[in-house]
Amino acid sequence: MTTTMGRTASAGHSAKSPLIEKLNVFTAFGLGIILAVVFYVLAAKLIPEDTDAMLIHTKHDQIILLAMIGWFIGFMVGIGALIGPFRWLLGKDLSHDENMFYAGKDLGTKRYFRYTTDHKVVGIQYLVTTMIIFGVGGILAMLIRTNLGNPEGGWIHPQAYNAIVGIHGIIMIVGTIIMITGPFGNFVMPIMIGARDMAFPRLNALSFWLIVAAIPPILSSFFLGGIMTGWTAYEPLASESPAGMDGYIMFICIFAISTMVAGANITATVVRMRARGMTWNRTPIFIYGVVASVALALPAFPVFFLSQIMSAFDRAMGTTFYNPAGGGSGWLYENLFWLMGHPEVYVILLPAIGALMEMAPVFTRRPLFSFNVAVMGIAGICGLSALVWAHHMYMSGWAPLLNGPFMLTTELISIPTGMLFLVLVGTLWRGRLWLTVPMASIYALLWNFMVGGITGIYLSDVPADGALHGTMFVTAHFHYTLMGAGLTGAIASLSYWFPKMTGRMLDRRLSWVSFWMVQIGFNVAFMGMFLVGLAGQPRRVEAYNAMFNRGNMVTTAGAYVIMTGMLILLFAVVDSWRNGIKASDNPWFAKTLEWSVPTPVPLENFATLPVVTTDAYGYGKAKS
Amino acid sequence: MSQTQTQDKAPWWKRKDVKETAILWVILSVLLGGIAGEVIARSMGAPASETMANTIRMMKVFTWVSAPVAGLVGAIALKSLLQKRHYGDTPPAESDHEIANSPKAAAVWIVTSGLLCLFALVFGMIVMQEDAKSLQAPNAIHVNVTGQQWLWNFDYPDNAGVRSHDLYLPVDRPVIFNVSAKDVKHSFWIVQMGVKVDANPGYITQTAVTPNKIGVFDVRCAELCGLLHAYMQSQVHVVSQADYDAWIKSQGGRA
Amino acid sequence: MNRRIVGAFATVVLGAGLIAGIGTYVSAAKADTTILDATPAGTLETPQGTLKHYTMDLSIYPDSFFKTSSPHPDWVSYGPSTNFRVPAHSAITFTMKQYDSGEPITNDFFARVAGTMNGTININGKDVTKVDANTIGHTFTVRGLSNGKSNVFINVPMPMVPEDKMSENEGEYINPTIVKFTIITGDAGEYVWNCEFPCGDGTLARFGGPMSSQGFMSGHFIVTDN
Amino acid sequence: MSQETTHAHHEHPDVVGSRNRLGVILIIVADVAMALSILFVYFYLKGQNVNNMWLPAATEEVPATVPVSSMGALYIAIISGFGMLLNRYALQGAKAKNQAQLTLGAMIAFAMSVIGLVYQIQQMNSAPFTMRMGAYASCYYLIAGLNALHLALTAFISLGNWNRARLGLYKTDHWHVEIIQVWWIWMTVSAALGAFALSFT
Repeated sequence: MTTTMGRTASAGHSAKSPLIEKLNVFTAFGLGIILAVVFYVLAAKLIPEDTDAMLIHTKHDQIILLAMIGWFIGFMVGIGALIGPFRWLLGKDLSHDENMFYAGKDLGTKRYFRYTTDHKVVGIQYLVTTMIIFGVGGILAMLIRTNLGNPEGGWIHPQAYNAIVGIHGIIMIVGTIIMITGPFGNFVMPIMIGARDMAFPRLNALSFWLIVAAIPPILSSFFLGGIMTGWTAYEPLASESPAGMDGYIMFICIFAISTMVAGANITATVVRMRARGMTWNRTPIFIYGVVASVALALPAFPVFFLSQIMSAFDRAMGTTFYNPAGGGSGWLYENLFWLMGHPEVYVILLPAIGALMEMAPVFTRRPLFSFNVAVMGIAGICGLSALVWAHHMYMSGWAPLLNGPFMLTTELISIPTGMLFLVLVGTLWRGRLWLTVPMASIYALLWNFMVGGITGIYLSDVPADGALHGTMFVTAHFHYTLMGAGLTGAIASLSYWFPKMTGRMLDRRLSWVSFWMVQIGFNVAFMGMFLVGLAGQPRRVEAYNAMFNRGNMVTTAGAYVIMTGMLILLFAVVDSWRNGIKASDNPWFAKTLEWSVPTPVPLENFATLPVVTTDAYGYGKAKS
Repeated sequence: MSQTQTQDKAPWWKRKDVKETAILWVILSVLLGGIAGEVIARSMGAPASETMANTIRMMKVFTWVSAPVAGLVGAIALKSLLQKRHYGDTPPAESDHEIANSPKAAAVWIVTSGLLCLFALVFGMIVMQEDAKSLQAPNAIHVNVTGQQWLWNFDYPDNAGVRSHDLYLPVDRPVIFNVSAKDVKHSFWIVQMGVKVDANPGYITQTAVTPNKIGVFDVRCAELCGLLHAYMQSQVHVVSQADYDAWIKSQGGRA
Repeated sequence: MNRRIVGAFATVVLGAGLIAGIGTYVSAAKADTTILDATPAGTLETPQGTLKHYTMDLSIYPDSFFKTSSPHPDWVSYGPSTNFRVPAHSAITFTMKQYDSGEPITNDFFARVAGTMNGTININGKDVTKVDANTIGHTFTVRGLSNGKSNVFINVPMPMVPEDKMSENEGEYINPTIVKFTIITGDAGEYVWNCEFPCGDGTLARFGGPMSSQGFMSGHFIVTDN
Repeated sequence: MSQETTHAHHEHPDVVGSRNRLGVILIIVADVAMALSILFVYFYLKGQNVNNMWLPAATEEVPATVPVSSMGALYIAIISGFGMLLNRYALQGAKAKNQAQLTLGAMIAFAMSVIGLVYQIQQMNSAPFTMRMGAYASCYYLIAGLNALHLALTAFISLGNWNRARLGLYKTDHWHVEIIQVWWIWMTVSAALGAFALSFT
């Protein structure tokens, strides 16, 4: 991993307040837990008992939410997130040495457990966190599939089953949202555009530690009665759920703040900090994917944040935003949720496709086919994705007259999406294919995303949605897009940038084995799911009619193959990280800037900032 | 497809690899369209209403329309894969051409996908109109559907007092469902008739269908509604008008 | 090379083991793991001829203090168990002691008796086919999945105990409403039952709390062969 | 809102300033999205009027909800407006290298944010209904809550601004004050939006 050879001058940390040095992840967890307990006890003592006159009892939710807020405050204080703002308030801005310390100068591995601002450290932190999140989500997925092995379920009780389904959903969504912009957007992106760091290094650290602070609440909800709503947390069911729902609400609120911070930070970095000469035409396509994604998330997630704040008020303050008995409306929640929810799937998809489009020229040794079309495609998807939310609500009956218009916008999205396909196949055409895992991942994406896209066309059509909405068909469809396309891109990015991030190659044989197991298992599993969905099995059921048994057995079998593949990949990553083959600075002979810096990457990336004179896709021009 | 054009003299469509790609394209399209269409029709089973029949027909058409697109992508990808492969730790030689873009190909591609979109939209709109017919039918019977955790129950307002847990409908007669919920959101779905609408607390939503087949079909809840959501199911008994009247009488209604 | 194969294999085994462990823990973690079996009682003449006869006695308490370890002792609950096992193709006579008060039911469809033998139930000695929708305490509502064999619907409303009669001496409730009814079971299979009277006070639509949690007002109704 | 000086020692203040301004504007974009969806909530629930409970009818245990006049919200907007003008006055002082004017403006701007916050909280306490009384009451508290949150944030920022002005940190460059001006503008606009919504009952 990266050592900290910065400028050798001014290594003395004389003027630094000792507080900065004391705080780290342990103080954060300590303070967080202490405050949580304190808040819990105080709330339990001080809050008045519910009276029978209240239609909705609120004390329990108030206690739980306050305890979680206590955890949140304690954690952020304990990690040192508030030092910067208060130093600003006091007019004592951090000195250069202090900032160097924040950047992790001369701290060795300690910096991975602190509020470190160096974008490379944040990238590694994100990478590990993402893998942990996928681990949790994967375990839950296996529980779901095992329970669906027989029609009458019963292995897991319905209450626990609903909690598992919901938390699998939301935690996987969060994992896929951060899986590329987090690790690679932070580690690789600034180097790729020739910058020394992100625009706001401390916001960068903030966005990461917010995610860490968000995870305990969602996991705690297992022990608070779980959530019975699935990841969408539809109201009014969410108001009826046990206190586990409060964990979900807290998780979303914190995560939304993190997304907003990261979005502002990454966008500002790309807009303001590209190297001299890196015009928009010379900016690598991966950057476009990342920026489009976070720029889309920036206005989308505050809406989600608000919807959950209102859920919290309904549960804990007795307001009636969603409770029909008090003039509330479930359709309101659905609108707010999907206003975020549909852009969010492109937040997941765009960086993945951007990354694969970045790799296509490298592994075909020819220029990216029609760069402009790729940019147009990404822009088109961004623009349209804000106008399609209600296709999730065709069947909710909230506005039957609007189904036509939303059918139009939804089907229009297939045009920019098609452009991305054109770019990929155009780049493959007559290239010399260097068969590596990233190359194979491009083919996997073409297939999976094609299936996901065409099934999406059925679902975008109102009459067909009348038969398919709320069935396993939908579940299979979005797994094809988010997992088949998104996660495939993330794993490709991992093996592509692994040498730069760790200085070692990802073990080739093992990653091939894992690739094939995951892709085959995935297609078996979700093809089976398409079939039971077409035949009429609803989503999120713990027991189902015997007629669906065969299809579910297929899916479960496929799921076990995926699990094996993923575990092999996990071992490959850990093993190669520790003792893999040493990698050269540019093992893929690629032309983007991140490969021009030495591995491990020095603290401020570039001794002298580069000047860009051409785009990064000048392959195949050698002989002409 | 003009992104295959290169510097050499022969017109691009005469080149060997282009011809092979074209053949591959045809084969793949037929395979994809045939298999996918067949699978969809088989899995969705026999329709019990015109609505469902329309849906299945439309999905088959969409499959056949999108098969060539998928087939083309597949053909180009496969052909490139079969053409020049390279293994090892060092990159292959640079590719022997440098086409960085092809406005013609992009234009053709975008226009084509635009037309396909338009087709899908128009087709869908037409089917929507057809399905909406039952909703305006004058001779339609009304059924009030109530979703409550975790059961459906049905009222027959034309015969006050007749209520049931399993739905009874006369064949070939339009039915209008007025759907609502007591507690949380459910989704009323008659599987084999391809109609679905959410049951929202505080609202009444409508959907309609004309069953055209005598038999027993399924009502399932299609929106996660809590603990026993999986068991929120009923049966639909579509019977002849005479049997329907008999049943109504047996339930204390006057048919 | 060798080490890598071993390592990968070990990771897979460990991972699978972890999942299995968590799965076992989750499947074991049920608020009510007990299953109550029907007790044999000779045979019974039914419209469907002479069938093996079984009985089952249940109670419905306004709280669940009777449970040794209940996470919510103040929640209304069925007892002694919420999971019942009865034999297929036989007559089961339920005797239910309903100790709770009540109110008008939100959906009077569930004030009607359905699915019992002769379509009647016996309340404090009187046979009835429906009860006053304004004085319901709870209901006992059984149903299965909609596929042919197990499309079952049984609904037994249970009148409330008037507040003044609900006097209580050292934790013992008295003056229950006694509801007797007989059902004739069909094919074997796993069915579910729950109470359709919204009695989760203080929750949305009064359907949260005990209504939406395992082991209080809902459970499994298992029909076994022989 | 904190100054990022990791590499400021080899960057011109204007570069840093423009970068920070962009960052703040982007964060405000997110906040705008939230404020607009609050308006959406207000008008959607008003339009739907589910169970005729937007303004619930009086029952024996729950008295009818009476809409409050939107003047209160309007006053909040006006107070914010004053704060914005004073911050602008301070900014002009900074540009003119007039330390006294800078400090004075920043101080009164801070005072304004505190006054607004106190007044908003007082309004919430003196409302003739509680949150539990139907959709309108809920929405009223939602809008008031957003104002209170914004004002608290503004108080923190403008306090820091005043303090830094007092310490003379703006002698060389004053882009902090410009960015805070951007925030003050949004503060005023969002308060005005709330008042606009509440003017429909």
